[in-house]
Amino acid sequence: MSTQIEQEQTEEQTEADAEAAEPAEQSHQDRRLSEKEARAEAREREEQAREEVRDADDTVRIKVFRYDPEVEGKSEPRFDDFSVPFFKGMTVLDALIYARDHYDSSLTFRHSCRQAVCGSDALFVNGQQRLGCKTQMADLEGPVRIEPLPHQDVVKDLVVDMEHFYEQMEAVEPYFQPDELPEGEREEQRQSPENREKVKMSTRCIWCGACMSSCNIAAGDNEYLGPAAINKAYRFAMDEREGEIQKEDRLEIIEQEHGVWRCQTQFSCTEVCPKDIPLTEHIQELKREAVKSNLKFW
Amino acid sequence: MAQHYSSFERGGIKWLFQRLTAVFLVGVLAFHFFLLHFVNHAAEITFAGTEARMSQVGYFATMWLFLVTATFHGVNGVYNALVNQGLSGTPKKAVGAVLTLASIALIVQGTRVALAMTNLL
Amino acid sequence: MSGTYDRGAVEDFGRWREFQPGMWAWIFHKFTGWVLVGYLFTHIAVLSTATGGEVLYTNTLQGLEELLIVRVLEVGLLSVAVFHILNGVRLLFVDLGFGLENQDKSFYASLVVTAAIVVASVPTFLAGV
Amino acid sequence: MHEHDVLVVGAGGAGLRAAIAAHEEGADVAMVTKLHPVRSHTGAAEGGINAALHPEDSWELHAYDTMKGSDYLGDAPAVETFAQDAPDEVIQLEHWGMPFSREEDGTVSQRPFGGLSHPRTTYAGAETGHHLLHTMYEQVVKRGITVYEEQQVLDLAVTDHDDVEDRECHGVVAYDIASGEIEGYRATDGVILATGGPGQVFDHTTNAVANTGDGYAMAYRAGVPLEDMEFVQFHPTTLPSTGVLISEGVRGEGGILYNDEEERLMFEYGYANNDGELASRDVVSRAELTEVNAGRGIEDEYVHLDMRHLGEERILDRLENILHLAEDFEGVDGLDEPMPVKPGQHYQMGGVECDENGHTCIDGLYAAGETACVSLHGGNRLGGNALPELLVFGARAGRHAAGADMKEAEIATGPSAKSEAGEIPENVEVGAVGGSDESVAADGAAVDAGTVVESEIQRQQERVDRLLEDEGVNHAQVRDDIQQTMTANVNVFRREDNLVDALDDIREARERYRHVAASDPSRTYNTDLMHTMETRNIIDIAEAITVGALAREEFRGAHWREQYQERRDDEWLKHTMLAWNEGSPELYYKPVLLEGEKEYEPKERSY
Ligand SMILES: Cc1cc2nc3c(=O)[nH]c(=O)nc-3n(C[C@H](O)[C@H](O)[C@H](O)COP(=O)(O)OP(=O)(O)OC[C@H]3O[C@@H](n4cnc5c(N)ncnc54)[C@H](O)[C@@H]3O)c2cc1C
Ligand code: HEM
Ligand code: SF4
Ligand code: F3S
Ligand code: FES
Repeated sequence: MSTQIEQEQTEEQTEADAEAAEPAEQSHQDRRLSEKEARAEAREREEQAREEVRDADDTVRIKVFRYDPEVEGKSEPRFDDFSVPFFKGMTVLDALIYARDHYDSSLTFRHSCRQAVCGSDALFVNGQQRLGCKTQMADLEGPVRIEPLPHQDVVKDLVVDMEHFYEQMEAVEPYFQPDELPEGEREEQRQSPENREKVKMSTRCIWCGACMSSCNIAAGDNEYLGPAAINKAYRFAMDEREGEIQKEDRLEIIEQEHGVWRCQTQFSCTEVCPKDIPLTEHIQELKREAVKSNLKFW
Repeated sequence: MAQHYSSFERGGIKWLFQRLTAVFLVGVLAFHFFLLHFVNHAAEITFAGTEARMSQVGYFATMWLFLVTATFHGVNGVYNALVNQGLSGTPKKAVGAVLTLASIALIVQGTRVALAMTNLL
Repeated sequence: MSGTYDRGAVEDFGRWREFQPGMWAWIFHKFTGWVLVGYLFTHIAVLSTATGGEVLYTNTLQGLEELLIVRVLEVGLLSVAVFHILNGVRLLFVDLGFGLENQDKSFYASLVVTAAIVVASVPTFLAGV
Repeated sequence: MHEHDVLVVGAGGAGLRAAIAAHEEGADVAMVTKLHPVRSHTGAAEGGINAALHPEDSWELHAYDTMKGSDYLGDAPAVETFAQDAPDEVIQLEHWGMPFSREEDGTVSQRPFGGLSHPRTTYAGAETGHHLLHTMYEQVVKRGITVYEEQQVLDLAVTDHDDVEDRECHGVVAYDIASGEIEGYRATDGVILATGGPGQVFDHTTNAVANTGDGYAMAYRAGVPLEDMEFVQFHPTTLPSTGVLISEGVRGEGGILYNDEEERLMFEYGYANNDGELASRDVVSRAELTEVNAGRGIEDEYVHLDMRHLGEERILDRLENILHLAEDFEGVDGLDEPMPVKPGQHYQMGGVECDENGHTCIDGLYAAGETACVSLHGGNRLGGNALPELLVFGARAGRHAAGADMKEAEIATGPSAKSEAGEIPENVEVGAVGGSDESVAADGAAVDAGTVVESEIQRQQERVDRLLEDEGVNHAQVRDDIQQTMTANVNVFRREDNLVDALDDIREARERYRHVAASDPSRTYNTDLMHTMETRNIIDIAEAITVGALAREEFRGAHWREQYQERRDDEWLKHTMLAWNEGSPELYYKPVLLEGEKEYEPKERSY
């Protein structure tokens, strides 16, 4: 079932290797035992998986992108197929975990919270950027193609390099900088419920990078801040607690050459955002704000 | 990301003009098409008709503005499209210069053609 | 640095892009915009060759208009212009923040209306070749 | 080797707060974290942050509620410090831009929460933790604090003095996930462990996959005792298929629990006649399981949580994300039908023993957040008390590590605080088996700080090389076995024979773990290897929890024992302590401090 690269060696070879590189604490005997146990166990797991697939009322197939520059046999990108027993409520992430734990433990992907808050598992599933943990298998047409996010350097399998995305996020001074703070001890800054409502959606971003990956412009222009970073700027620019002076500074940042003007209102960012943030709307509003503030200085 | 703070090019005004010219163009282009293809069937256009129209100051001014705005709108659009595709540095400057020159040439030539069509000179 | 950011060896590995309405609209708008500038330049150029006098002007234009190919191209130009106008108006609304939720529908509407207008004007354009 | 004044391990709420505090004291701080900071599980917290902000409210009331909630197993100095500092911390957060939900007049909203005598839970929609995490990460970015992300800390570099209290912590050793290199980090002033909860010890949990309790295990093996580990909170409202949590906020706003006969179970069967659904979590969890065991559960598994009567507008306003959670993870529309819920592992009250300043008994080693046990939550944590804990004790640990002038701690730590010896029953076997990688602390008599770190790097390098090169058992099965046995035997209801069974299973898992190896040979982003190393920690923690559960012969807080259906204050007003003791764990007790500025007389905990 597993299409993992062939690792099996002949008995003799393994033993010879074992002898050559025997670690001090472990006796030869021990080692042979554990290797034997390992092989038996691996067989058992696959057998179990096969049985589960056989017994399941329903199974799903996933085609997963594989690539590891470091491992021979995986350095050429390819797709692997896995059959996974289906249960109601199964997500793409569940299917990946099953494949990893039963067929091929080298299958690599980021994940943590399983509840769409950590933003680790944005993937390219059946041609669209989605969070693995938030996408029901039942909603997809099989076999489900799972690939790493496009337009980012692939590190291994489904893991991409997020560094560029983080840089863009941090380029917009993504931190609160109020013009002034209240004097009194333990006194909060006031914010109207309406204003909180206004920034609410923009504060929901989980830094998953799906939007950036879906944007054609970001793909063509490395320096484009991208929808997530602009949305971050929106979150602060529209927060009435920061004050007018700071807002001008923020508008200058997003107005720079690779800022809001780059956006061509393609809406794909908005379509894919798992947190339903109206990204295009926020970008457009910032464009208008920027124009307004420029006209003010005329 | 120092580069983000240093290279300020206020794209805002050009962006605004792109939209303002678009608004203007909606009207004029529709008018133009309608007049020259539906009201006056294109095949029947003659110099006399053109001259008659062009000699009205209002019409002439509109057409000339049409030329200028369309040039700005079109050329600026092309420039933006190229920049969006990642054009930068020297090539970008070069393209900018070429496009500006082309626009000027177009407007100058267009003006001359337009004037030739009038009986004003 | 982002400017020289390298997207790595497998950037384009078998990954097709699934376009969404907004992307198609962008592509079409771009394409039609370019055709229109192209036409603007040609248009002025053609008119320039015809500034030599009344007869030349009329002959040039009428001569061109007699060619079927020119008529067909004109229909093409019309469709391109109409789409660009309609989608342009759609974009203007998007810029003003109106109807963002229906951006996909308005794009489809632009397409349909363009098609309708073009079909309706074909007789006028091709008449009398 | 990287070198900084203060190293913070973990970048969840506690880690971030600690780093900011240390930075404000002028220290050169760096964070070393397994996940990028914004991926930390603090982001999953929904409900809110407790702090006595209202003029009619007071820290004393908050302290009293917390102590009562803890079932009198909290230490008064911790509880009081907490209640006093929490309001400042919340206002601080507000000043950092946290988007709290607001009242009409623009002030921060507060809502009622289980076990609180006053509505003092501040919140930001139903995504409080997300906003707290992001707001603080933003401040870290603002201050330019160094963050080493995707670095899995494998162990601490601690000297190997015989007496644990003589030991010093000089840094940590981490596995660079992206490159596969082993990296040494040296801390001149202190290491703060803030690695979050150990939810992965159980198979039905609200915790993230990364919450493998690494910090507990590392500190434990370095010699710091684990305190009150048997106190595990099970949240009464988690979705049955994934463990995703439905916030207490739903019940706070008026959500109702029904059994399959559509009876309002909290009242019908007298589980909590005063507070009903808002009773403490352990009470509600037991009520649900009792219903299910009595055959009144739905599909013999769960009960229903209904919020439809609150009306669409209120739900959309305050509980919108609950709707998404129920829809995305359970396929249920909360506006239309009741949501299925059942108890799931949620929070670890016990943890790495430390004092009010986060300091452990090892010099230079601190703990903060869920990993730590200052003994604030005692036998049971109140909802909304963990997030302020991250802030209050995170900040204190950060300041103390950076050398700020602070009041001496009142809570005693380390083996010297022992008041009474405990005994691990003879019919169970615990602790290290065989050689493999069980050794603790640095080898030899290395006392020079650099050498301590170096030798730890060496050890970890060998371990990683072996796991990569050898062929061996896949860790996933071992982990799975632990999770199954913990959920089956060390759950909400605890019986002696089950606990012994669990320890037997854990023993077996330990044996098998000796033969594990990673089958992915790659040095790049090898999650197989990472998880294999985490499983080791899971085993240690599972054992500590179960030993504690077996030792504590009473029913207190979240800890329920079939044979002992009462809280036994005369004998059990003490903390269960478990020290690794070089592989042969030692159980002992230390007294609870019920006297601080105020005195807390144990009362019956009735809701
Ligand atoms: C679903 C849910 C809802 C909750 N709701 C509330 C609530 O409403 N109110 C409340 O007060 N409390 C709530 N809690 C509890 C509270 O959120 C947690 O106790 C708290 O967030 C833990 O924070 P932390 O900083 O200790 O750990 P985490 O946020 O879990 O952070 C752990 C950090 O440690 C790092 N790490 C882990 N292992 C290693 C390693 N080996 N090496 C390096 N780094 C490592 C991780 O990368 C991460 O950055 C909730 C908890 C859950 C699970
Ligand atoms: C008649 C009404 C017109 C309207 C409403 C209109 C509207 C627009 C708008 C809004 C844009 C900006 C798109 C963006 O930046 O997101 C645009 C781009 C453009 N327009 Fe027009 N336009 C009109 C006429 C014309 C004409 C007559 C020409 C030709 C001269 C033209 C050529 C272009 C070009 C080349 C672009 C750039 C396309 C690209 O992005 O590549 N437009 N138009
Ligand atoms: S804006 Fe949406 S898609 Fe983009 S990073 Fe944030 S959550 Fe992800
Ligand atoms: S996809 Fe890109 S072009 Fe704009 S609307 Fe979104 S950023
Ligand atoms: S696993 Fe956290 S967002 Fe999917």
